[in-house]
Amino acid sequence: MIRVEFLGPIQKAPLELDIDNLNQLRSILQKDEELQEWLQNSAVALNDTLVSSLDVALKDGDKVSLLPPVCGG
Amino acid sequence: MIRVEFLGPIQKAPLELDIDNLNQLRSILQKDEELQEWLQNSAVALNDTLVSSLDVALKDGDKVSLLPPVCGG
Amino acid sequence: MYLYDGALDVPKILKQWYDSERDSNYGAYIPFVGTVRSEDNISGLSFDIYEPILESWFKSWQEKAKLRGAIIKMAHSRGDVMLHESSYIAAVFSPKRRVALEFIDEFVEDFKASAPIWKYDLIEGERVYAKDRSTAIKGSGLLGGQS
Amino acid sequence: MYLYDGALDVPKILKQWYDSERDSNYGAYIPFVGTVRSEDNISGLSFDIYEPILESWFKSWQEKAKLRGAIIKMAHSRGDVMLHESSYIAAVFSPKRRVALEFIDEFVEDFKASAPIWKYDLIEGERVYAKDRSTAIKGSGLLGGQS
Repeated sequence: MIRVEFLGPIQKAPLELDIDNLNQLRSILQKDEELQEWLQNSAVALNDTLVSSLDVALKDGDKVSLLPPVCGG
Repeated sequence: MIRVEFLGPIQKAPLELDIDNLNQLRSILQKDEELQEWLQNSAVALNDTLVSSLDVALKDGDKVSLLPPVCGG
Repeated sequence: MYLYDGALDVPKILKQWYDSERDSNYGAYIPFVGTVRSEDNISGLSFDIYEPILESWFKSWQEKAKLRGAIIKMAHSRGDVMLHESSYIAAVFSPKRRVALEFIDEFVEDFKASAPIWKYDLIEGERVYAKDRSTAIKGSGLLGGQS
Repeated sequence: MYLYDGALDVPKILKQWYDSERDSNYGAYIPFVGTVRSEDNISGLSFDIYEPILESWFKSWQEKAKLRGAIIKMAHSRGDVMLHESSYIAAVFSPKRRVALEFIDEFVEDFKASAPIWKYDLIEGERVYAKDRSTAIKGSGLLGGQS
């Protein structure tokens, strides 16, 4: 299973999904109306490392995080 | 009389000179061998305001200061 | 990197950092202190931090600092910080002033653009995401396009 | 502008300035602290200051700061400052971080180039003018050329 976490202001509980790659994750999340804007402006991390491409394989136990726009300071 | 002060590392006592302008001051100071290098690298202030030209008249009681290269901090 | 619940004790942190590097022979110490300003009727700000990625982001900046003979320190608040309290301190120590002046600028700008921290305005007891002042992290939108 | 005999009490000054502007609604506070480094076998540095021109130079920077909605503060040592002690603090407060980051850089650079302060190395009890690290003030040499 892959755990998907939504950080900061994205008001959504974590998901546990049975998927193999980030393209599958995209398809699933795009079905959620409330996530549309967040998907456009969020960065994606795999096991706490930002990824720059969807060509990433996922394995059991991986954690994917969505990071919406930031403003520290 | 015009008072001429040598600031910072210039090891020279102040002068009291009977002069009318900065060109006269230049002629007098250039006769002092020990001042040669300082004259080349020092800025000049009249009554504590930096001047950028020798075309400045002096009047009784004026103070001229020589400011050698600086390094605060 | 130091995370605190609520406002930072700025004089204490600035002193601790100064004292800690007193004998390290750095010629320049430049802290940047961020304080909550009164605007738009807010009573304060509130912050969420995602620590694992903040840690790795900060570690990459520590390595950049090391390459330039400098060191970097950072403190940030979690949760609520009221008006005129401070939520952020970054500081660079370096042998030379030019490195320090350039590094603090680069660090603070990348912090604003990349550090996984989310800011909320506190308005009438509500926590409102500061969307308009927030910046999408570089590479965002990966899951948003069409396949 | 604050001039002190000998080394600066950096934590105390940083705290005084922070506290003094606590309620002025500035979002950014950036101090620059200069500390005496060990190099070339010096035991410390020593400073001469010509206060009348330093005052007017600083006043012109206070006016520049005001035009940008910022304020500037400065402290410097007179006389001897030993290794790993600090001789200089400049600080800017401004509503916005970009102004503060740019202003502290401009101020510190012009300070090094223009402020009427002379630095001496303390070497075996002697005060040796730091000629090679010093900068001629803009417009220098007026009395040096031929007429």
